[in-house]
Amino acid sequence: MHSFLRLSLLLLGFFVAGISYAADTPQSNPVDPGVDGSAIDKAARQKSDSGGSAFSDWITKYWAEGPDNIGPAVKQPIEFPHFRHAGDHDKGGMEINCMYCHTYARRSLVAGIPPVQKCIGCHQSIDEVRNKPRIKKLFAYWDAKKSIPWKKVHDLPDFVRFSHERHIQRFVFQLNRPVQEVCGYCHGNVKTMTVARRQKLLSMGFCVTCHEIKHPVTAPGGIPIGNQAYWYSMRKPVIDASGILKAQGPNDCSVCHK
Amino acid sequence: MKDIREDIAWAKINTDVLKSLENPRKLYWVILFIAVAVFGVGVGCEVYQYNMGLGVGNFDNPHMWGLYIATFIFWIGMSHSGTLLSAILHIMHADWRKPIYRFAEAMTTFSLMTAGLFVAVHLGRIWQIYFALPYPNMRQVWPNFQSPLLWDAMAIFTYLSSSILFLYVGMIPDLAICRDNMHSGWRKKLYAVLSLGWEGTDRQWRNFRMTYLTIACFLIPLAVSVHSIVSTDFAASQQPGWHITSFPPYFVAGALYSGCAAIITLFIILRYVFKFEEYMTKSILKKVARLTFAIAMVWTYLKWVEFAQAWFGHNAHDQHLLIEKATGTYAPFWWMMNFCASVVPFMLVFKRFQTNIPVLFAVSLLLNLGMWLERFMIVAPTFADGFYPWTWDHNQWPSLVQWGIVFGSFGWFAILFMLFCKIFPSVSMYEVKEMVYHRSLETKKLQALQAAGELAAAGKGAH
Amino acid sequence: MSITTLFENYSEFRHRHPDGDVPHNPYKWAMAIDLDACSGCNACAVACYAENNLPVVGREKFANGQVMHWMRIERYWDHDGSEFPERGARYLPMLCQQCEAAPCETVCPVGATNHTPDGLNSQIYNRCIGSRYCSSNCPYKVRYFNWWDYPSTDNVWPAEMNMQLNPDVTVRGKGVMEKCTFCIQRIRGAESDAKTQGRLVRDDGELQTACQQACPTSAISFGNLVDPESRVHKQWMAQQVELNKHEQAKDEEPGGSDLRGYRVYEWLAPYPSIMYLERVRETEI
Amino acid sequence: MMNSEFDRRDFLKVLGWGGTAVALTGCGNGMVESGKETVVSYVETKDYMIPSVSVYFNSTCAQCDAGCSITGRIREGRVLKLEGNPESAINRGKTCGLGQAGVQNHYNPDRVRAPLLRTGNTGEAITWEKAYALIDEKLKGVSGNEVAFLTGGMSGHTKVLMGNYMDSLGSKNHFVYEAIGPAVVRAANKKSYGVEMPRFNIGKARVVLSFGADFLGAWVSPVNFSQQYAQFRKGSGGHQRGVLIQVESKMTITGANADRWLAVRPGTEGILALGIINALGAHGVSIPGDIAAAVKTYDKDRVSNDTGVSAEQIDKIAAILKERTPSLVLAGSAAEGYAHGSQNAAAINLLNHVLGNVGKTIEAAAIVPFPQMAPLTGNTAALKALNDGLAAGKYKVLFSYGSNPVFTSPAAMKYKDNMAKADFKVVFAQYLDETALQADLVLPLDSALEDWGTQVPEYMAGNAQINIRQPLMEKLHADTRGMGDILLTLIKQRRAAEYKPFDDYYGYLRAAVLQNKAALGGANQPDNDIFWNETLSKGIIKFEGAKHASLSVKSGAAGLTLPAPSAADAEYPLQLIPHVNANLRDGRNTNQPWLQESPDPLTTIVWDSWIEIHPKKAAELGIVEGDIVEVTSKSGSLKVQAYIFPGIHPDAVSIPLGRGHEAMGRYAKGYGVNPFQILDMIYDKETGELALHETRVKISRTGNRVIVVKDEGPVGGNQEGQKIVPEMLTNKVNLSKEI
Repeated sequence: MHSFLRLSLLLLGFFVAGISYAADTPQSNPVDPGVDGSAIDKAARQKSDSGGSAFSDWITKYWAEGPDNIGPAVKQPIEFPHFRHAGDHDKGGMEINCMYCHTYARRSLVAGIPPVQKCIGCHQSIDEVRNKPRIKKLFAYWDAKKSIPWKKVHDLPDFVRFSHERHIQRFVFQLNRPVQEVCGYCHGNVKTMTVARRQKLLSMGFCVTCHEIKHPVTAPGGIPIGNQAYWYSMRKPVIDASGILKAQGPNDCSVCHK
Repeated sequence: MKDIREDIAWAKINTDVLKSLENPRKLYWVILFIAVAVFGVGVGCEVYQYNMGLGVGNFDNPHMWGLYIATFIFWIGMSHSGTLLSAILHIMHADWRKPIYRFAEAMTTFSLMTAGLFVAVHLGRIWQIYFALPYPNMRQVWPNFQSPLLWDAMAIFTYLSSSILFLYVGMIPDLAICRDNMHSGWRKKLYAVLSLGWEGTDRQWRNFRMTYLTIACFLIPLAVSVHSIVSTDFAASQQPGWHITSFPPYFVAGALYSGCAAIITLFIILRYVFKFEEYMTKSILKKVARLTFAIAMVWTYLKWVEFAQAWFGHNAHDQHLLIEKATGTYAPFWWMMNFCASVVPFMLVFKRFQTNIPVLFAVSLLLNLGMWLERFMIVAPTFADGFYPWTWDHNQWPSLVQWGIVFGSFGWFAILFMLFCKIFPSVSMYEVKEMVYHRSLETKKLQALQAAGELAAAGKGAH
Repeated sequence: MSITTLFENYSEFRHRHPDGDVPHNPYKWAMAIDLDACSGCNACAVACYAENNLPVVGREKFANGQVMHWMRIERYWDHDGSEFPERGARYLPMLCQQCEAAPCETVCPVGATNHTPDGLNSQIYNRCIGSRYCSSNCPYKVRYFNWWDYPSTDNVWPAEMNMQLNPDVTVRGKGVMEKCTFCIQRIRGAESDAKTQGRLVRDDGELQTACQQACPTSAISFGNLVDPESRVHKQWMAQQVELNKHEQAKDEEPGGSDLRGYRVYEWLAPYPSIMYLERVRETEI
Repeated sequence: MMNSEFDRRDFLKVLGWGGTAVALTGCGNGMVESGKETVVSYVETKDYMIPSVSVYFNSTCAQCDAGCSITGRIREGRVLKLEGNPESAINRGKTCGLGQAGVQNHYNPDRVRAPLLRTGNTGEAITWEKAYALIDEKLKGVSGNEVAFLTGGMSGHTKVLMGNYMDSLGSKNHFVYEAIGPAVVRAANKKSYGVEMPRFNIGKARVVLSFGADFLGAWVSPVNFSQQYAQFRKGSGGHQRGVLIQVESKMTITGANADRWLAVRPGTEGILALGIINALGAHGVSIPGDIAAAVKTYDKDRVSNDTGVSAEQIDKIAAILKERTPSLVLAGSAAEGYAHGSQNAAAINLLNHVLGNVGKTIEAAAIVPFPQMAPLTGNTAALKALNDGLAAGKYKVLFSYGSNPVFTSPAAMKYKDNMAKADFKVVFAQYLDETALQADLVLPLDSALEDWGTQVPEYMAGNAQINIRQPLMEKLHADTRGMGDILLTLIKQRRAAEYKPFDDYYGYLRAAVLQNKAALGGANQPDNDIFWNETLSKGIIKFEGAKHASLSVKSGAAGLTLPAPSAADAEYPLQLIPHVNANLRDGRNTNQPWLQESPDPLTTIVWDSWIEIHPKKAAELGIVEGDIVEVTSKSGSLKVQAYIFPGIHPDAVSIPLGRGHEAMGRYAKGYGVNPFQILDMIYDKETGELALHETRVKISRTGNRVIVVKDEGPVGGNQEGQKIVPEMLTNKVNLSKEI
């Protein structure tokens, strides 16, 4: 009896300690972006992508979505091949900029699904794939003037108001990061996928971890990036060794919840 | 009058107490059924409230809190008496507590469990109650450590778990007795598991005493802190009538007070139902009654301190609220509270009432009523006549749903207590035996001393 | 927030109100309401219903005091014993004062109401568990609780009426507290646009609260208190009302000040962000 | 903004139904989901259509007739909110509560959704073709004189079409009816100033003396006046703050904002005005001889005795009027609502002449250079004429649009019964209101937010302007039509050839605007499409430097006879003042829940009617707040809760108009009482307008008592000695120096 008690107490202690550690560890999140793209340390990115420790990762991810760390496969009306459109040339892709189709991302809260018109715009002049089944389906929608009932893959709860615009504006236009990398912070490596699947947790902790990192607000020499030498976060910015002013991302609750 | 007869045989103690665990009479089932029905009313109201929203309780702006918080404090308060009897008096070596502390401690646990329900019932979104607990989570957000309510929740959980532990640990030797006196059935198995292999060896007794004392020492500051924290729910706010420095001791005194009153009530009931006249003697009752009176006076003093603070604080809002309490919509309740909780206890001054069971029973019920009103009078008037005159509102009364849940909580408490009395010995057998033994030793000592004294007297002064 | 951050920065996180070390930068949203201009017409309150998805509770619930108007127009009389109110009524639009040291913030057990870096007292609906402690401790009683589940209540938003709901504002279900947010959806929208364009929010009507925009007498002005060019800043300066003082120097002057600016319950030291300008009455008539 | 007209209409089509998803409650325990919800994407789209980004279109508010320009915020095809259009001289970017609630008129769940033909006591939904055919059929063999068309106030192209339709019918029976319009004041103004509605320059005045003109509440153009009021309070040109004196028997919101509110005995406003002229003379203001003669008998003591305003107070008013110029004297609804209302108004207008305000603070309004579009203002005399005709059985076919006479006429008039005498009654209505319920055919109308139109405001605040009304979103219900479209179709039944070029009212409107392009400011714009789109985009057609009407500066006191205050009436001792609430007006907006729940500014009562009684009178009658009292006039009685209200003359009681509907949907039906029903049929002697304030009543307790549903707490607006709304009593403060 006593030993049983002792054992369970010990196990409970381990469990609590493990969870505390897990929750305290930054979950898989993008690396602190440097001032420009060249400053990225790939090794650092890899490490950060894999999260803190395997154990904490497992615990947090298990909590979020069960044993699988990727979101469920979503059945779409047309199996859209992202890898073909956005993938690398050497792998048969066309390296189309994400924002060519998801055109609202830079100026709206939502990235948006392109109108059928846009698909047709290109595909009406690509005769070689005109008779493939998926393209036929696409034209069927177009001819019927119906919108394609795409399913949401990244569906945040209604009380979360994530802004694509701000993230694209900051990372793509103000920090000159590659588009696919920026989108990939949250969407993973879409250029290798057919139908997109959710890659990241997208839990609040996932967002918060990144917003707690001190991001540069000035370039070396004190020039404000994008004219923004101010900060929105709870904590004061700090000047690091290289003279760069760094501040947290906006991280009060009402940034997303209103 | 003696606290207990010294010549009770240990075997008789066992049989008397174990008799209370025998199959109950029909009346028991009837009462239990009533308790379940009463609890059912509360559950029904809560389900309704859960589905419809708190509006069914007839809350409004500004009446944000109502009976739930008042009754919550009432139950929390009631829980303090068990700790008083079992832990404080234990450390103070007041051995008359021994026959009655067990049910008091059970009362502590169960009233805490009832109070805990009110924390949940009171919430607008009961299904999100875990947000109030600090635990690592996917959202990486924490509760607000500045909020008294958060500490409230934590203190109650700590107090509840410690109380259960204390009750259980103190019961282990008795459970072993039960185990040894049962021959078959689920009870036997239950006692066997719960008594943790108690054999009454010296080592076990030594560890036991040490453990028990440690928990008792731990529990006392905890009890004080729990009600102090509950009081900071009010005292740490800015509102007139709440923002009062003396609230923590006032609340603790009030808690002990209402707890003692409740002990008298249950004492009388148990003594009558289980025929425990030999253990729960009138002498002990007298001591409890005197204790109650003393605490009542402490409480009354602190209440006057509260009034004086409001009155002489030169804060117009506080003064206005005090006048409003005494003359406004709540005046009947306020005066009744003052009468029940400050005037009625003077009945306990009279020696003949201290042992008069019907009178004590009535007095204890009145005291409890007074203490419940006192909590209501802390909560409600501040909402009705707070700072902002535009929102003053004297027309809002709790709806039947609120009353139903309050009512149901008594059913819940009764169910728990009745089940406890039939499953666990409500009088501590081993401690009564100790008491009898110690008393008889003392008597012998006394007799010896008397004999010596007589001798000495006969010998014209030994000193 | 990770545990580490929690322990390291807790005091910083819950900063009281702006002081030397943690100033508001670059925004501190504040308001000034001119009671001499305010006619008490209720346009602001209706505009608030339209902008912020406020439920219309209906007669019975209004009678029960469960109305959800974030902005209420209070009408006071002089009560001087004369037969008629010869100087009219006094109107006061009362809304959340967005206190800098808000009594509601400290008591919320889950931190659902807290302070933002731009000086707002934010209310996070999805975090709220409905303990109603915030409202209990609010001296102005400007917090409103969802006693009922209005989205599913008859005739609150029946079909078609629900098409009017503002998609930028969460529709609150039962059991959560709500209050005036200074139209935070507009604030965040304007801040975001300004950030994208590499500038600060301008004081030219780019950002208006719904009440301010509607007010027919322009009695309400709203803006960035730390921007010396903003109208609100100039008004506060001219009235000598300082944000983080609970006793203004001008009130200490012998004979009283002839400046009109004051804040309700300033002495309680919640440091409200709304300055009212006293109503004036002519003595020659 | 918009590129072509096609874009514009296409936009509405695509988005109209695409984005009906509404914000859901965001209070659940949400998790990130995948593959559960569908994303609505467009098939084709225009550049300006971005999900989650709002677009704004200008239009004109139709909640009252003031003609404020609005800007609608549209997202995902739904109009969400209305704001004022800053370009309009009338409202300059501001709105009132009524205007804000315009969206609730549009989204109201109780709108009529299909043409309804009466079969017995129910309405059967029929098609529009059938409805039109039916009208055509019923009009066959009916002479023009037997057709009557009742409308509310009208202007712009709808009015033009309306006139043409009446011509095509050969009928002259177009009755324009407004239940609470300032018809008597219009007539008095016409006499005194030469125009019905001059421009009132409150902002420039240093003293405003208003006789019951609730210009901050419901009078004429309240949003414009409110802005001017703010300017007036600030003081301009180095002057100190303007002084507002309000004279009325029941305090309005304007009275609540006055520096001095004077509770005058009901009906004696004109006497007080003459008394003030007299006092001005005594203060040395030169008064034309005939006026001086007319006011000679109105000495202070007599006036004070008649009106209940102290002689000292009259002196003070005269002194301040003399000292601070220019001033402005307004005659409002409280003054005009008596049998001698015209006289009252004339006497009050005389004050402006004496003070020399005409031409200074009373200016001629600009005129839109298209007289055929000028507003037709309504009055109650028109309804009386129609009612008499109906009673005599003169009309076989009755059209009714834009008013609700069954609700807004006194029960004693028996309009409902008389209406039944017409063989075929067509009501154009957005809701099944009391009048629509009496119809044989109900034709559902578009809301103002989905309809096309033009409007010429009656009160022109700045330069002349024509307001454009255009749809802010796709039609909510497929089977509603705009009034313009209906009229066009009806005209086509008569004059098909003439109107053939116009497919619909939109086409008509566009053609009409483009036809007069040069006159409408498009002389330099060769492209019709661009001009049209620019016009729509602005929402207003302005006429810079349009000509103004001319004011007559001279006025005499000829024919001015004011009756002595009515003697005490033992049987009906109290004057009933049916007051106009800024939000509910004559009851057409009562079904908008925001307005129902918006507390009355004076009493803070919501969702119900009440009767205001002075505390003194209430004590006399033993009435306390919440008592249900029976109010009886010669013409009827009703039961209503009492509210003890200090801002009313003890000899008067007041019930708000607009509530007490027996129909009109869930938000209007069954709330409160309708005081129109108990009004006596007493008319203004000169204009024949219904004298709204002339009814006398008695009240008695019924013994029942309720809790009054109001926002105010039990202390009734007492500050309890706290500094919540302090007041600065001074005549020195100069607010124009403030920022």
